[in-house]
Amino acid sequence: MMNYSKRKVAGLSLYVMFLLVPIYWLLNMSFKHKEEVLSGLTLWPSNFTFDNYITIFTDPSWYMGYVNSLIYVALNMAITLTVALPAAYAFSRYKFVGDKHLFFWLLTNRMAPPAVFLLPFFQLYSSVGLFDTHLAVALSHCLFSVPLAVWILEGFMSGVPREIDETAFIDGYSFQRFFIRIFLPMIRSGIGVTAFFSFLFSWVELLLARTLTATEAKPIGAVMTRTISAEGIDWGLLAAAGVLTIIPGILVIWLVRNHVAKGFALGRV
Amino acid sequence: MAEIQLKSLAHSYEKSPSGAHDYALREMNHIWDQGGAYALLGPSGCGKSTLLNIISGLLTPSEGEVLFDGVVVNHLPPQKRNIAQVFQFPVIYDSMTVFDNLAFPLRNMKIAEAKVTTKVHEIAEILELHPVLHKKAKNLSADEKQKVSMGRGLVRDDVSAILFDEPLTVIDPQLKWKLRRKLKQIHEQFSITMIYVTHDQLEASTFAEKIAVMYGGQIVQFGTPRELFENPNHTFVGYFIGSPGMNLIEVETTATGVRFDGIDIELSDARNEMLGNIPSTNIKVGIRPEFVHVWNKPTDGAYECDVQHVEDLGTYKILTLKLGEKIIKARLDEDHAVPQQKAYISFPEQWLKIYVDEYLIGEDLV
Amino acid sequence: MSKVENNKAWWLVLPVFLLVAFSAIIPLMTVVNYSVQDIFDADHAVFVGVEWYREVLLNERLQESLVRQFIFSFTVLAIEIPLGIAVALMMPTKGPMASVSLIVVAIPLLIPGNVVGTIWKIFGRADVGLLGWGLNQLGIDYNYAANPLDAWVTVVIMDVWHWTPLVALLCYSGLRAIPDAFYQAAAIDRASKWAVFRYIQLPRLKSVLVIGILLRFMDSFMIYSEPFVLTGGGPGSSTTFLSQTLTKMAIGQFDLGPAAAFSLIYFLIVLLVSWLFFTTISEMDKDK
Amino acid sequence: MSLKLDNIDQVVNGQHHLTSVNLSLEPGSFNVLLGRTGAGKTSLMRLMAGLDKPTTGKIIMNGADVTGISVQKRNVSMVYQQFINYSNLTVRENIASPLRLAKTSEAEINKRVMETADMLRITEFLHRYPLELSGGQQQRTAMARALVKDASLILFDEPLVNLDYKLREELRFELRELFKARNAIAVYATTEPNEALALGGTTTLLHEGQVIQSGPSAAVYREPVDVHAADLFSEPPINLIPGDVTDNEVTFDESVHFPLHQDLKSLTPGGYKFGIRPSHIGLVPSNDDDLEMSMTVELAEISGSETFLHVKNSHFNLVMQLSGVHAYRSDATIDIYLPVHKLFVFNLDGKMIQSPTRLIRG
Repeated sequence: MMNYSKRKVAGLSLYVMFLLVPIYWLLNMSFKHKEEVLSGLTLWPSNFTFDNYITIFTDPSWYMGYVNSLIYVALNMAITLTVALPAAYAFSRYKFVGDKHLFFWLLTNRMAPPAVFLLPFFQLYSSVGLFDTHLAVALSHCLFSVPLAVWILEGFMSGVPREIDETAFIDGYSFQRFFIRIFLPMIRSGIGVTAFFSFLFSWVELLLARTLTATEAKPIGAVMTRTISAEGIDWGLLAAAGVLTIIPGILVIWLVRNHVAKGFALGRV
Repeated sequence: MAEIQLKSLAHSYEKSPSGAHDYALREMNHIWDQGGAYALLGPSGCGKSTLLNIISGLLTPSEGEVLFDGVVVNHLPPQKRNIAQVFQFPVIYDSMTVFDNLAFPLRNMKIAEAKVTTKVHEIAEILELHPVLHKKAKNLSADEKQKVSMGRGLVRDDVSAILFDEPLTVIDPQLKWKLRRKLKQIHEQFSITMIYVTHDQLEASTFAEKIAVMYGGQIVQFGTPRELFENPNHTFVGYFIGSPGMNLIEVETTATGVRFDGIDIELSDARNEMLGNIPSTNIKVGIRPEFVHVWNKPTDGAYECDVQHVEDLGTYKILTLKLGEKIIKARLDEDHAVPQQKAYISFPEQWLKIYVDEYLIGEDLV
Repeated sequence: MSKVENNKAWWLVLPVFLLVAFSAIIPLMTVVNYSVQDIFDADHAVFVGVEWYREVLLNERLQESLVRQFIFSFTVLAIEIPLGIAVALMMPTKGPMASVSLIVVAIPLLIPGNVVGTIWKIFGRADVGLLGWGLNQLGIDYNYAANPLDAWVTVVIMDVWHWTPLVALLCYSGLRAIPDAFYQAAAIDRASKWAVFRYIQLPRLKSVLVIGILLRFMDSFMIYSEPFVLTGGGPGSSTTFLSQTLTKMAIGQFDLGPAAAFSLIYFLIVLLVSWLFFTTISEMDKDK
Repeated sequence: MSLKLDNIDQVVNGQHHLTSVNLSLEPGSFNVLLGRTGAGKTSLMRLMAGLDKPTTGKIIMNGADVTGISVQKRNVSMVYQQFINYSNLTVRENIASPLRLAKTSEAEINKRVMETADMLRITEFLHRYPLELSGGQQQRTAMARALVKDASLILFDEPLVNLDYKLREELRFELRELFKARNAIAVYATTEPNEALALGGTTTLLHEGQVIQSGPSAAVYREPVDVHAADLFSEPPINLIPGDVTDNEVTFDESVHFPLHQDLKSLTPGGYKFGIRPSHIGLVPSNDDDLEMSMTVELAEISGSETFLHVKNSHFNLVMQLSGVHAYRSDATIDIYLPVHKLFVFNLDGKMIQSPTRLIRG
């Protein structure tokens, strides 16, 4: 029998393979010519090519999909953090009329299926002239990212003793200066994880993003359907497009890697 | 039942320690008798936690041996050592009731449920945990939680030593003395070796029959609370025990005794002779503030000094005096008249200790 | 220390309140409005009471899709939660491998749903996908596009692939937060590996698991892109879940009234299940 | 500068945290607030700092009403029980931060930071971050930040509780020295009578949100106004024994009798509470008329240089404070001697009638 830690390593390796093999396959596919894809199965590209990537990077209707997605995701993260930080501070530090109800109500919004809001959002944003803008998608995603952000940040902020705030005020800090110079750095794990979650849910969501846009702010997810044409699917191109959507995610994980272990406990363990 | 022995034990966290400063524990030999109540006392960073972890088996010493009843246990994990440990912060199984917490070690040993029940009730009785026996452990107060973690050690018949790691840290000040009394009672009732680690002299001296004072990775004295007070074996013990600690003055030897800042202190011939044979120049004399004699007016054999400060602590007063360039503290009883500006002090020779290279010498000569 | 009473704090939560009110209350009111009216055009609408609700509740296609949704959500939870815990237990806590394994495990989380669909669509095909090809080589007749069971299994595996990392990361942080003293005490009490898991690790993971289960329940209940990209909800309607049914109804057929009634019922189900789950968990903590 | 609290009431959620507090603090004075946990010490300090507003009453600084003035404008500093530092700033920046906010010149900041760090002996840690330091060093950092800016009011809320006792002893001593040269008002909250005595200055006793006594520490200690004051300002707590006085005899708890001696002659017959300090009870008689009692030892607590003996008999529990180290087994039987000339006498409402140092004139 293997010892305990060897079994762990073996188990984890199996799981990592389960995670990575499909991604490898996508990568493999993305470096193949159309002909090679159709001619049968090969474990690695026999005729390595960047053509699929070149197609994407030279065609604005392709690469603008990425740009659009990144813009609304960034907007969403910015709006989410801007509004959620002060709100979470209020919830963690003060009692006020209706605080508990408000907090609970915020969380229930996170439970709403995006499909429910599809039509009303479409009408709402059309009526205020925001249809097919990045802002519309970002705002609609806020409905899901803000409640979670407030909740996560509140947990982290409650972990910082209130005496820190008071000491700062006694030292002469104004509220704004204290908040930015002292408080935010102290909860940076929380901010990292909140940003991570905002990115995650906005980046992976397609239903609302597709419905609220037409051409100007069309997300990459919607652009990818272009690979399906009368002659069938261009697998190589589709795979390359897919690979490119994974890269921003890996960058985000890289940025928050030091906060993940602490941050994912969400300040509540 | 265990006698715990340390044989040439030393520990370094470095892979290849290059000198004394790389050791968390310096080489030591020590014996704790079976059934005794002991304390390991020292400031943070003195190595007492390292030593505790080595005894409990959480850490394997890099050099030397730990013996339980003469058997080397260096490589035995905690579960094979028949010990129990109470940690600084209460460690309880949150999701279980108090009863299940106490029963847990017994059930792990596959003991019959009927026996488990009797045993748990017996221990709960002693620890006064009966009223909360069926409550969830997470809902208890800190002192109850500590009792539960102690109880998990006491239920086992095979436990021969209980180790306490600053167990009263999180207990309300008003409840501390009750728990101290409980600990003492338990020690008197069970014949279990108990080792209590703390930085607090009150806790150590109240609990233990003998205290090992640790400093810089070494046990600098092992003695009863009274010995630590009256005969500190090392300057650190003098400083650390007592409030305020011992007055320690660097001196040089003369023909008739010792001298500092132009002030001569005469010593017995025997002591002078002894000092004459010592090559070291690191010589200190020490006297506890309690033993300094204080007069209001010039007295034979007393040194004149300036009164710098009088601290009135109600039941006694602490005088801060300046003798030569040195600060001397003296303790006066409540009824003792307080000298103004000038005080006259003397050092009774029986209470004047001599330290060479920080260690006490020549006690037999007084 | 207790919180200070201060109603000025409302100024701090006001932006959130306005933003969420704008994105939630106004649309929800529209939905409620639609759900009780029959709308012909912009100026003509008739109040129809609970008519749409009755129609939706009696609609067999929706009922089937609801049952399918529940089976799906419970299946993925039943796999993802234990698997996530297991992965968290296996992940190294120290050394350079700790952060490498963290990053690798997190990767699937950040891949858009439709790309996940794409990955598995390619991976599972018999002609160009390693999985489909491999299974067929082994003599298993696997074809997600034609066989409902295969499609169903693929969607489940896809969701497990995509979201188990979330549970694993939550649990990993939870495990890291357990002080060493607990493990030491357990060793002294001679607890078995299983007892350590059952009485130390699991109870301490409770709060993160509650979050994990809630998030996974809500999000699996809203699944849309993955099955849509894989088979478009087919074959037949074997992988058509609530979101897709609703989308089809609202945007595809423009049945505003029934779609609105359906939306509200949908929302209420999520709320109700989450609330039930949460109350049960909180009850468990109390002394009898 | 002087500070005056004028008839302060603080009510939070219907609970009285402070009731009619009147207090006047002199410039350059060191004031100890002594009281149990929950007595209102922290509430009072928060009002002085300007962190909270009193429900009614006025806070007057230098003759000016500052009741509603925000904390930023008050020139106060505060040190808490927890080690509160800005964990994202180095020790140097922590200490410099109040000066930077006051727009002090860089040269002046450097000078003052060095001076203060020197005083608190943390110069070698200036480039480190607070969380890398030991508890004592963290608290020194917090103190340095409070002391660096020349505040006119410095508040210490049990700053030493979380430290080792030797460190506590040292810091207490340093603190007293630091304030000798200052003209600021220092307010120091503690639950420990010995700390109040060691710090000197004046002591204000707080009990359930009310000031029960205030004055020079040693005087308050010797002349407690009532049972609460005596109990608060005694560690271990003062022993209280119910007793009856007749024309010629005192009876303790219906069990011990002794003749009414000269000091107690002026007491009118009736019920009283008698107090005796733990340090006054002895193992050997100090006077011919000492009461001899046979007691059972419950626990001997030893603090290195003294022993607290908890003893009891079937009628009452007593605590004795003995100097030196005395080991006793629990359940040992010993004879103790209670000097009847050192009794405090309280009436049944708890008011002090006489103390050993201040006899009532009959």
